[in-house]
Amino acid sequence: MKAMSEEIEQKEESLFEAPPIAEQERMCEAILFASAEPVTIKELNARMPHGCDAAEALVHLRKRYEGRGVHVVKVGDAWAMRTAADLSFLMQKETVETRKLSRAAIETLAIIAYHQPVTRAEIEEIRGVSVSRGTVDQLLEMEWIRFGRRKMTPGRPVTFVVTSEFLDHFGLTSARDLPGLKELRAAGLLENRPPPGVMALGSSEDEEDESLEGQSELFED
Amino acid sequence: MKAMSEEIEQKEESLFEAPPIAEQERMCEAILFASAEPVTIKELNARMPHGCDAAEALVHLRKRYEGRGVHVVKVGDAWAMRTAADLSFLMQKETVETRKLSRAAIETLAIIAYHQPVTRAEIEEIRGVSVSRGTVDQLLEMEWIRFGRRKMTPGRPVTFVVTSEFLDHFGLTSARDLPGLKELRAAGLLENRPPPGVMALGSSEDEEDESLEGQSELFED
Amino acid sequence: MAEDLFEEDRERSVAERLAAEALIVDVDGFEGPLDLLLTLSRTQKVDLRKISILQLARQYLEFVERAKTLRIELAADYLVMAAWLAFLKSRLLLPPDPSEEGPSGEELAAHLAFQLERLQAMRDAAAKLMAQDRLGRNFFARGIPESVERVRRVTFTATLLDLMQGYARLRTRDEFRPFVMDRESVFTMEEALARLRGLIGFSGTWTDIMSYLPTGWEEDPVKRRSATAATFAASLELAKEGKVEIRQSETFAPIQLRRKDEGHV
Repeated sequence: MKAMSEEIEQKEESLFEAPPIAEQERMCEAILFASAEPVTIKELNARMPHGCDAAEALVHLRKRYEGRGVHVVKVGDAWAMRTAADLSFLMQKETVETRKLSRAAIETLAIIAYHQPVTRAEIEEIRGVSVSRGTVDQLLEMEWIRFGRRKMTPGRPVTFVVTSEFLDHFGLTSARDLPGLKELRAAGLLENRPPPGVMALGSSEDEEDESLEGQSELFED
Repeated sequence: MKAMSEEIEQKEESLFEAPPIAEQERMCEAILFASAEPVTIKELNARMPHGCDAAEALVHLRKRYEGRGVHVVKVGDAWAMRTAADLSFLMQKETVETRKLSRAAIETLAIIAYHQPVTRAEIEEIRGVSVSRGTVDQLLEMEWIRFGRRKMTPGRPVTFVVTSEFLDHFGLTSARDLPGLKELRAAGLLENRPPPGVMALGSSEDEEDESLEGQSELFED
Repeated sequence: MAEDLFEEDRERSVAERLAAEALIVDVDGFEGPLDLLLTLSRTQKVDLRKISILQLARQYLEFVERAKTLRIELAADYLVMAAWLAFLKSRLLLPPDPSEEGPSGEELAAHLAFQLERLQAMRDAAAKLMAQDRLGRNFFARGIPESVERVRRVTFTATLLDLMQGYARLRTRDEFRPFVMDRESVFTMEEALARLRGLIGFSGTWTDIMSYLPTGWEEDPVKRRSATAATFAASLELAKEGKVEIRQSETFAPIQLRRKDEGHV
């Protein structure tokens, strides 16, 4: 208790002077270490005394953990500590059996990840088959996808995007790190090419909803 | 997957040769980090490749974390990692919620502002109901009111006045800047009175249900 | 494209034909016509970009025909695709008609090839994605997360408008009253009834009901009217209950009442 009230005093003092960067690094370390979920820079700064610069402290911390059994990783705009993947063989005990996803769910997930933001009609156009409600529900429930902005096309359809939980699960810093993304884009396979003429294929009746813009929004910034 | 099978190979090799101590340290680090419970030396040794010496690796690991934001600690006869005790203050998140003052508090505050210095009895007379201790305490705590001089009347009751924090918050130079009834009416703040004489005869049975609160609700919007 | 048609036909081995046949039995296993087309395309053993759409169309139509002979019900979208591929096939085989509107057979074929390639690419990407190092399988989060204690601090606020409205509300409260009926000069029937019930026991003889008005209600006309009406209504109520008898000799004559005894008829 005494330590805590001292700390509060320190916190107030630090309105005027931030703790040294080594101390800030320790603080980031403690916060990230304690949390199973990624923590955003914003939250780090909010929890650390005023005047701290979590972003800078993280640069140091990340370097410190390079090559260690535990790494500091970036997940979207948040940071987390994760065990090194090469030590997974030690972790059988910790392994959690993940629910097996159906082929349809895996494909739908991949399409959302690579094409986001993407509408249901676009997913159906790519798969050539209608997307069952259960598939989308399952992915939403797992918090691997969420609703994105509506598309500015007739009918203003909702779009799907992947979440930071998705990135965390697959060890990705951002959706730009998806495997093979560059090659796919270079090959034009992430384009939403409208079919020539009016002939529609399979279930793509509502293809007039689809526009060329928006497809690669996520990857542009 | 490839990494995993390599590791398995390494595991088999290590029947004959233990990994270097630095590697063992990494392993201990990852296991202690990911484990949901403190881990005994025996269990560490069982999970690490044959020939490893968890006890020795822990000595190194412990030293590495000295003075860091996270410590390697002994819990009973097992080992765990914990955030440094002096950083426990970081393990709380402060959320600030802004709420509107209750009507009782606003009315009490208004009376103090318009009639200061004013006694509790006077406030009660104007409001027509007794003023709860909590309301006054809340306003005192917010530092919007403070005790004024005692009144030179029998019992010498304390009075309340508004503070400079109050004036700051409401952007007033002095309490005299508060608009008067006439101005309030001119500003349309008093216009919502029911037209006189529209008494509904049949509906008067429940008049005793109507309290002061109920009545003034009519004028709110 | 038309020239290599027969060549392709010749190239199809018996094994491939058998493979195509085997597909028929497994029609439920396909995720739509595009998936089926992609599977059929594998028999061509070429890069998807070099695939012969014409050959693929023929394979597909053959598949549909077989399904028909085996009396397998195909979902509508498979049949729509069949119709479309038949159309595409005719477009590809016939020399282009310059007067015809719309996209050429080659354009349509190219788009179908693109769709197949894109679907295949997504499948490969999905496989790569699932093979990534994954949380809870290859790398792990903190096993004993320390709970972050939430300290909630509430700050209260109000605006000048709230303050002024609050004050205005108080200061104008007395100026008017909400819808409350003024009841000072009203004698209710319930009151009259209660009063009569108490008095009726002593009324063995005919008495003017006006003598039952409560004291203090006889002078003021407003009060008198209310009390009279209430007392009269109450006496009717008592007559209905069989407690009293009422009589009036003529219109506007005094109304009299007396207790109804068991003996009276």
